[in-house]
This record gives sequence, structure tokens and C-alpha cells, in this order.
Amino acid sequence: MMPLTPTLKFDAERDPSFPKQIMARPGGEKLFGCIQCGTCSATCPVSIYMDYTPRQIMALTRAGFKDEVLRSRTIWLCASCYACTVDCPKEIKITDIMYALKRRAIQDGVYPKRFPIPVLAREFFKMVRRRGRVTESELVVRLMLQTNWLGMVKMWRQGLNLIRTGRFSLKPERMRHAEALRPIFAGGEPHLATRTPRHPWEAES
Amino acid sequence: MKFSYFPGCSLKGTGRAYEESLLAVCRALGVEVQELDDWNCCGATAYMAVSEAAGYMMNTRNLALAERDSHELLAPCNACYLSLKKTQHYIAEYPSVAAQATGALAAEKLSYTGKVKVRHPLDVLVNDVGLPAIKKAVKQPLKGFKVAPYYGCQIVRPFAEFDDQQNPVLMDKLFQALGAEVVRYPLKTRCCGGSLTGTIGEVGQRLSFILLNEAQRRGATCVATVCPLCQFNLDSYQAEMSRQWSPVRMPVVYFTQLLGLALGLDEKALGLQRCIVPLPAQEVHA
Amino acid sequence: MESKSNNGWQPKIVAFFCNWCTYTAADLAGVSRMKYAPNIRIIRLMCSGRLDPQFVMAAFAKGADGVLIGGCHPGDCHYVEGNYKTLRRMTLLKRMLKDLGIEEDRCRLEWISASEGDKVKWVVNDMTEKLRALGPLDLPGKHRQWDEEMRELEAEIKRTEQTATTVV
Amino acid sequence: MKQPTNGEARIGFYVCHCGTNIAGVVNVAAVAQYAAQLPGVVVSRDYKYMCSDPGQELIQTDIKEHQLNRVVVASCSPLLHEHTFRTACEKGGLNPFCFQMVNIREHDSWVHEPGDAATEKAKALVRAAVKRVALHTPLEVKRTRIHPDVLVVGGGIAGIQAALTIANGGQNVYLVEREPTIGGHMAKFDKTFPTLDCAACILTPKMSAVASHPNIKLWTYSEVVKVDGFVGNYKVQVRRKPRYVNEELCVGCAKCVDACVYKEEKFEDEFNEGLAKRKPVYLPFPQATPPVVVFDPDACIQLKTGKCKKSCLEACDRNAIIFDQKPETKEIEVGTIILATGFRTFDAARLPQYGFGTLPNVYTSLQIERMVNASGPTDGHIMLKDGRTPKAVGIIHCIGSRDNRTNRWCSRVCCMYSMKLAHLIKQHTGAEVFNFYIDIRAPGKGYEEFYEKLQEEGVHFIRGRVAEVADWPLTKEEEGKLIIRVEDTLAGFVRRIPVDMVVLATGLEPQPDAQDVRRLFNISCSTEGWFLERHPKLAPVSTFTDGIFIAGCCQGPKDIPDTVAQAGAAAGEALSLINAGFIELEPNTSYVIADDCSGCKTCIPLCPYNAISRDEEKKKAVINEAICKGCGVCVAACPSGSIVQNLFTDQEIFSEIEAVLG
Repeated sequence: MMPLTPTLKFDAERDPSFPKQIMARPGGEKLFGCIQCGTCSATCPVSIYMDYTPRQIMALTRAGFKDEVLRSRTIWLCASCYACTVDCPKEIKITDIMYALKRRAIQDGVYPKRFPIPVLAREFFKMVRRRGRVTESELVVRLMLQTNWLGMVKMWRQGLNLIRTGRFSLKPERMRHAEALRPIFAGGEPHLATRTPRHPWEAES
Repeated sequence: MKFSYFPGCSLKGTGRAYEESLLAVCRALGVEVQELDDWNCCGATAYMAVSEAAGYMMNTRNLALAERDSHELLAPCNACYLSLKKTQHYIAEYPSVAAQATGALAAEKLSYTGKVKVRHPLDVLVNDVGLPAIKKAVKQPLKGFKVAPYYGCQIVRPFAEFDDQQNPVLMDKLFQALGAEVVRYPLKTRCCGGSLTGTIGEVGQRLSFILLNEAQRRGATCVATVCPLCQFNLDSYQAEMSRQWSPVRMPVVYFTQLLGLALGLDEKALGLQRCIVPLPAQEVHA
Repeated sequence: MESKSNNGWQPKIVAFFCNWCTYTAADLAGVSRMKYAPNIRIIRLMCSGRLDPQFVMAAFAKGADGVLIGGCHPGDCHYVEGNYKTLRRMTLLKRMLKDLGIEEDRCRLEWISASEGDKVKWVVNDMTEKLRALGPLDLPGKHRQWDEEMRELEAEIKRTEQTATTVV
Repeated sequence: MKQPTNGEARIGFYVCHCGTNIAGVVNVAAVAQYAAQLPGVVVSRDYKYMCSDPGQELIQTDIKEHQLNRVVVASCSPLLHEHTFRTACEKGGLNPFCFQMVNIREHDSWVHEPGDAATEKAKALVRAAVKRVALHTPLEVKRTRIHPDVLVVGGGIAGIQAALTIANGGQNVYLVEREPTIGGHMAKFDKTFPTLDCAACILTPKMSAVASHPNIKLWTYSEVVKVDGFVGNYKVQVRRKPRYVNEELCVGCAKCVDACVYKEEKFEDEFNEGLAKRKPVYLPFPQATPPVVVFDPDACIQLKTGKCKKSCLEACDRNAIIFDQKPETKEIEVGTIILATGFRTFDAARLPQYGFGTLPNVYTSLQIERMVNASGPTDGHIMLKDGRTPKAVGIIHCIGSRDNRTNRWCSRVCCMYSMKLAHLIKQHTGAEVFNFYIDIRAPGKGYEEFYEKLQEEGVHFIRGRVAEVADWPLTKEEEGKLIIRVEDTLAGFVRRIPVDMVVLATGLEPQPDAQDVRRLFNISCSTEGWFLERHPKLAPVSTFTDGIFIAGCCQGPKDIPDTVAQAGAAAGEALSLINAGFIELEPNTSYVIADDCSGCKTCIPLCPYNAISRDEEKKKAVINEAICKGCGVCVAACPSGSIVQNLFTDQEIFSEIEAVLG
């Protein structure tokens, strides 16, 4: 038998403060102006893989369905190409809202832990924290190890190609004085009023 | 003409051919570039997803380094270009970002006033050096080349500062000036998949495949890019794509490499040997 | 808004708006329920060209911290070109105010058309903020102070004269 | 009650609650209490609605009972109700100008938060009005005669309707149209929604009625270049462009067109939206009114070089062609003016993602109107560039509407005309028709029923704003097609729909020269560029300039029924003024106190109306109050202070300044 799940939403499942929190982030201001026209979804190159279309994310965010939004695949699939942002007839900066939702999902610890996209973001974040720069080849290797080590075997041909053309290097690319970035990762200089709180991923690096 | 130069991580890694060809072309056209001292990563799309504050502060540090050198800042990678631009725009637009973004400069005695201008090499070469000067310097016109000009997303979106947002044309004009044929390529600003090719291969590679397939359908003999990630995505997965969807074989080069060829520069100096799908020899020597 | 500074002092703005453009724009701001600082008192004139520079001086003398003049955009005057005459008068007036030590931001001329309700809001808020930063003008207070100094001077002169006569 | 001070003034003060509009923010009781102790105030009341009949009666009774000689009402904007309260004063036996109004709604309660600051502001404004009103003196209203002739600018359906209404009412009308023919956009339409009656069948009889009406002077190919004067007495200059044809002689036989040295039609036909060509001499369309040909000076060899063999001259048996015709300027006097200058359609090329101008078979809606018209460029056949009949057509709504990057507003007609075109396309070709819409707006009489009819006909309605019209196929079926990429927002996923033809439902925008035109007539535009009405509900066809009315799409997008209704309303407003014969003028004019005038002549060049002259005998300035419009520029400039403006005397304004400050 087909399992049946009710989709009725009770108002208590909403977090009415959620849209306001998202709108408080730079770029989120115009969220309430959305007319649900779907231009964002139609112009998005990856919307066809999303569980909610970008338009639906706007509707859910606006209505305060925090859980649905933060646990969605959609926010992670956004490739930041800004097509929706420049096409939106109501000038909603959808890419910025997607970023805000990603950050919130990390903060709340509800992002998909084994989904390669946040894993890449985490590895990227940590690598820059350590060296100030990114070594792409190493980043990909680390990503594969954590999400799909079998996939690495399949990629041997590509790896070989990159080595052949001198584009693959595991020699870490780093700043001379990566410690110069310390104030940044401390959330800004100590005297600042706007210091940002510590990030949940900082402990991992 | 002198610029501060922010290569970004990719131009030191998988995109080193972009740096090689860019520097060679600049030298040939009398554009002086000086690499920013001990620059840091721009944070690309990853940092905005993790920590807004750190992302803005990292870009502000690079901008402040450029202001110290008091030249305009050349940023060839689309992601770097956008990150720097976005930081500048948002500092000007949002007081909260301004307070945050400049919050980690004091230790290095840096300061940011907003006066530094971030430029993409395409903009500089076409608008500052100018097509007449470039035309004059051409040694080997690109006869026989049918180029699909591919701009990628982040160069004109969302900040269309030097070209049209929906239909950019600077590269089209450049290649025509170099004697190449330019195919009408409606996908010129459609996303290549960005980092998705690495994370969720099927999704990202499908986007790249659509781009290459359409270029092939329109009779292009090569695709020209302005971004290291676009070049990587389009160039390096063609075997997988051919296996999964339909055969595709399309050289993908940096616009600076084509420009270099027209200027008569050495293929090796332009990093052309780093293409996984090589530019056919007959074309190179046409 | 930071109303705590200067012991709750609030800047007072007297505004002279022309009937056809700026007064109507202020009506539009109202109809559109735009919120702005309550520091402004609008006086209606038929045309900004009716503005006698003495009105501005009188406003400052009676305790205004700022004076705002609103007229139609150049080329749009209901009375053909009254606003150009205002502009000409303002140039002279501004120079005079400067000589009197009254800061430039305290007297402002703005072209606001009937459809620019949002501009009324912006200008009033902006001007209020700027005046708040400048602090009270208090010309009546200064007048009292000058009068006091003058009286002292007179007394001083009288005393000297008296001394002089005694000597002679 | 205290004894009146401040001279003889006995002031009645009234503050209006306006329901909660004012009372919800301003403490009206406190304001009334405050006013009661101001010098001269003998009655002070607050009341729920002062503009209501009981509110006005309150004033009238008080005037009699308390022997009031001044009245102050604190309520809404004087631009709204000053007239109401002046009339109330007059009915109570008081001169209407012994009244002053305080705006504590638009300028106070609606723009400030509830609390002390708003109430204090109200008190300050009241204080100023009370102080000022004591200085008011009784004034007499002046009257000016209304010239009975009317100028109508623009010969689309709005101008036609307005001109006919006035002419049928027995008044003379000048109808000035910029194009060579009247008819406007409506003349290009095939059918009209929702009734589907033929546009030409209902429009052309009206066009000929205009041409033949004894009370209408029709000037096409003409533009208004100068407007002087004021309500009742406008002097207008009209420039008649040369069409190189004697209008009295030409009968529109078009023999000259046949005889033209250009055997082929080579030049873009504006009337057919670029879908057809015409010759240098042409009749815009068969029913053009007046039926007179026009020469295109940029195309005609004779006009360009003077070296044509002029076969047209020989062909014309009425000798109507005049190659050396010059522009002509006519000067007319009218009492009222109706502007019906219309709109232009959005330029679809501004949105390159929809392929207009780059992809073949992407058309604008107006082009399809021409194509579907039996007398149009394809004889009524809807066809692709290669002559094939389309099997699938996509109509994209909201092109240049509801888009903050182009035009924010809803153009109001596109949903309905798109459905009309969908019906016609389906009827003519049997094609599958897809409508892509954001919201269907069908609020007119019979409009929703039309929508229902279309749904029953099997026209597809997909709720989603199209992202792109693409020519890059992903499947075999898509090859050679235009692919519409859209989210079907009701289904919840993105679709790619291949079609043969795309129709862009372009929106309406203000005419490109709307700003110049409004300056010419001294009226205002809204932020978007539409002509601004005096009040959106209560004075929808009036402007802030008396005697100038607006009708049709120059005021904002609207359909034909609304346009015609507005044109009738504007005509009615003009006729109402003409019928009255005169207009009452605000007595805010200025006069010279001869004893104080030094005769310096400073004021004379300042007056924009030349109302000031110098009495050479007495060496004094004199103001002609019949000409004075009451701007007060001369008052402010008079070095000896010898000019006084009624209702805005120096003393009145100084007292206001002093009182608002405490």
C-alpha cells in the first residue's frame, strides 16, 4: 500500500519571526514584495533538481515555514549565478536570501551533513582559515574522501589529464603570513561593537 | 597603464594558463601589472554561505591592499571579481556591512575608503587599451576561428558595470577585431554549474554539457571563456559528458589565449598546452 | 531617533511650501501615510516666488533652527517662472546668512513636485538629522546675549565718560 | 468665555476628529482646550466630522449665536475642503475669506506617530491660524468670462469622443492631431474585447462624424506649440506641418500613389507596425480621416533632392500636390482644453531575453492585431516568416508591466487583449495557444465571462512569468522551435514549451514627450510620467490647472470603455464651465498702495502675466487685478513694501511665522 502522509500545516508549525530575521540580512529587504511569478525558478539553471523551486522557497520563507526551508536541498543547490536576482521583476535579491538561508541552516545545525555541497563549503572554509588561500586539487580530494570516495576511483582519468597538463598540484598554496587573517576569523578586531559570534565550524579546524 | 593584480587561488592552480596568457598579453600590449602583496582568498561562493562577516572582511583586506598601492585592481577570475565588487557595493549600501567589513584592518595598518576600482581584464583590454590599438598589434588574424563567446554568470551579474547584463558583447567585439568569426551564442551568460561539477557531478556537468553541445550545434570551433572555473568545468569533463549524454569535443580557451595567438605570441607562453581538449593545430597555425 | 541629546531639545523647522507642487506633495505624503519627523511647521504660499527673504530672517529671529523652502522644479512653475526668482533671491540670502554666522544647512531650498511625496519625507528627515547635528541656533538667546553685552558696553562708556568729566 | 482681544476678532475654532484619522493620533480634546484660551477665541469645539452637514451647521449656528466674525477649522488639507468651509461661513452670514484652515491630517496625523509631538504640532499650527485669521479682511470673489470654444489635443478614441460630445452640445471644437490621420491606436485593432465587435466598424463612423461635423475644426499633422493665458481665455498656437498636399482639394483617390516613381513599396509602414511597406506618398490606411494623402519628406525624391520627374503631379487631376508647402502657425482662442494624447507601447527589444528583433517569429501584440486584420499586411492570415501557419503559439503577458526594472504598473489591458488575440489566433489557425500570465486581471463588465469562454475553447493558461524565449533545443521535438522556459507555478515545476510563434503582450507607457507636453500646458505628471489628475477619485479628469482636462491613456493605462467614459466626463467638465459662462477666481490678487509706491519699476518685469504697468502721470505702479493670478512674486520683490497680496499679506505671514514658533 502507498504510505499516506497528511500535508495539513497548523499555524503553530510556523515561526512568524523567521521571515523578519532573513529580511534583516543585507539583500533580504524586499522579500515581502514577491508576487510569486516564478521568474526565479524558470531562469534558474538548477531549479530542475530542487525539492522546492526558488519561488516556493520565497513563499515558505515569507510564511515562516522555517523547517521546510532550512532542511531543503534547494538552498544548497543554488550555484550563486545571480540569474534570479537580475531577472526578478520585484528586485528581490534571491541569491542573497539563499546565502542567508544556508548560513542559518549551518548555524541551526540542520544542514545535510553528508551532502557534498555543504561539505565543500566547510572544507573550503577551513582551508582558507588555515592558509589564507585554497588549493583546488587538495580541496577536491578532501571532498571526495568525505562524501564519495568511490567516486575518486572513477575520476582517475580526469586526475591524470590534470597532472599531464600541469594543472594538478597538491603543493599547498598559502599566504606568506596567513596569521594576518586572524582578526578576521576572530570576528573582527576586539574593540568592535559589531564582532560576529564564533562560527560552529571553527571548532573543527 | 599600471594595475594592481589579484590573481586569486584558481590562477595559481587549475587556471594557471589564464595567468600565463593574461600576463603575456598585458606585457605585449604595454599594460603593467603588479601582484598584490600577500593577498588572501576572496572566499568565492563558499564564504557567503558560511560566514558573511568573514567573507566581507577578507575582500576588504584585498581591497585595502590595493588602495595602499593606489592603482586600479585587476581581477581576472569571475568569482573574485564579483566578490570584490559585491563587497564594495554592499559597504556603500548597508551601514551594517560597512561596520563589519572594515573591522579587521587595523592590525595591518590598512584602511579602506572605497576609492579603489575593481576591473576585469576584458573591460581593461577592450575599453582602456582599446580595439584600435589591439587591431594594430595583431600579427596573425584569427582566420578560420568560429568562436562561441562564453561570459559565464558572475562577470555581468548582478553588477553590470561594463557590459549588458542580458547580452554582453565586449568579447564578441574583441574577436571580430581579431579576425575571428563569432557565432550567435544565446547561452553566453548561462551558468556552467560552478562548484556543482565537483560536488554533484551529474547536475553541474549537465549544465556544462548543454553549453558545449549548443556551441557545437552552432558550428563553433572553440569556446572562449573569461573565468577559470568556467574553463575548468567545460574543458575537463568532456569524456564523462560524451559517455553520459552525447559525444562532445570542443576546445575551451581563455579569451587571453586567443588574443595572444592573434598577437603572435608563443603557444607555450600562453599555456595552450594546458588545455585538456587541445585547440587543433591547423587552427593555431591558420 | 536620538532625541536625548541637548536635554530633549528638538530642532524647529519652519517651511514655506508653494501651493501647487510642494504643498501638494506634502499632502501626498500624508495620503500615502509616509512617516517623517514631526519637527516641521508648514506655511502655505501660492508660489515660492512670494517668499520674502524677511520671512526667513523672521523665522530665525523668532527661534527657528532651520528654514525649508519648497517650490516646483525649474521649468514647472505654476506661475511660469516664480521659482527662478526664488532661486535668485536664495543666492543672495544664503550669502547674507553666511555673513551672520548661520550655517548653510539651516536654510534649504528644495524643488519638490506634486508627485514627490517621498521626497518630502526624505528632505524633512534629512534636514532634521542635520539640524540635530548642528544643535540649537537660538537666535533669540543670542540676541538677548548681544543686548546684554551692549548694555554692559553702554554702562562702561557712561562710567568712563563720568570719570572723564570728573577729571576735567 | 473670555472677552475677545486682538482687535475686534471673535473667533470660532473647530477641530475635526475625522473619525480616527486625526483623533487616533492627535489629542483633539487637548487641542480644542488649548485653542479656547488663545486671544480672540470665543468658541472652541472638537467634532467627529466637520465636513458633514451637522459639522457645517455647527459653524453656521455659532456664527449667529456667538456673533463670530472669524472662523478657523483644523482638519484636512485646504486643497480638499477649504471651499466647503468657506461656503459654510458664507451660509452663516460671514464673509468666506474671514476663514482659515489648518491641515492637521495630511500634514500631521497621517505622517506622524501618535503622541505628544503630533499634538504639539497641531497646537502650533492652530496658534498660527488663530493669530493670522484675526488679520483677515472681507474679500470679494471675482468672475471671469469663459470663451466657449474648446481645444481637444489628440485624435484617438478619447479625443474623438470628447470632441463629438462637445460639438454635439453646440460648442465649437478644435481637434488637433499629430499624425496625418485621426483614429489613434484603436484604428489598428482588429476586434475589441470582450464583445469581439470589429474595431473599425465602431470607430470609423465616429471618425467620419468628426470630419463632417460643422462644429469641429479638424487639424491633423499638427501640433500645439504654445499655450498662454488661463482658464476661460487660453491663447494657443498650433503648428501645421506641411503634408505637401492641399487638404481642401485632395479626395484621397491615391492616383498619385500609383503614379509615384517608386514602383515598389519600400519604406516602413508605421500603421502596420513595420510588417508592411509603403511609398513616399501614401494614405495611412483606407479609412484615414481626413482622406488626404501625405508625402514623407525623408523618402520623397522631389522633397529630398528636387530632382524627381514628379509623375505624381501629372496623375493628380485636382492639382492638389504642393511641393513647396510651408509649415503654418495658427493662433486660436479657447476657454478650455482637453488633453487626450494617449500612450505608446513598450519597446519589446528592451527585454532581450524574449528575442524580439533577434529571433524570427517573435511578434508584439500590436503586430498580431495588424496581421489578424483582413485589410492588414497578410490579408488576415496569421503566418510565420516563412509563410507557414503556426501550430503552437505562446502569448506572454506583462511585457514591460509589473516589472520594477521597466514599468512598475499593471497596464490593465494586456490580459484582456491577450485573451482576445488567443481567441482570434485559435479561430484563424486552429493552433494550440498558451497564455503565460502572472495574474489574470479581468475586472470589467463581461471580462471574467470572456476568460471563462476562452478556457472552454481550450486555450491554455499557464501561471508563470516567462524567463526566456530560447532557440537552443534540448530534445528533438524542440529543434527549430521557439522554446518558452517558464515555471508552471500552479503545478510547481519548470517547463519548456516549444512553440512556432511568440506574441509579446507589451504594456502601455507614457508618450515619450509627455514631460514636454505637460510643461506646455502647465500641468503635472505622476512619478511614472502619466498626467496627474486633480484628485484620483473626486476629480479624475481635472488637473491642477483650471480649465485643462485630461482623458484616456495619457492619464494612465485604460481600456476603450473607460477611455470613452473619461472622454465624456472631460467633455462634460468643459461644457459645465462653458454653460456657467464664467468662473469664480480666488481673490488672492495683489494691489499697490499708491501712497507708498516710489515708482521704481522693480515689479514690472517680474510679473509673468504683464499685469503690472506704470501710471506715467502719477509715476506709480498699477496692477490690473483682472490679469493678476496671485503668485505674489511682485510683493516679495517690492523694496518699499507697497504691494499687498490678498490672503497672503506680509502681516498675515509674519504672524504665522511668529505663532508656529511659540
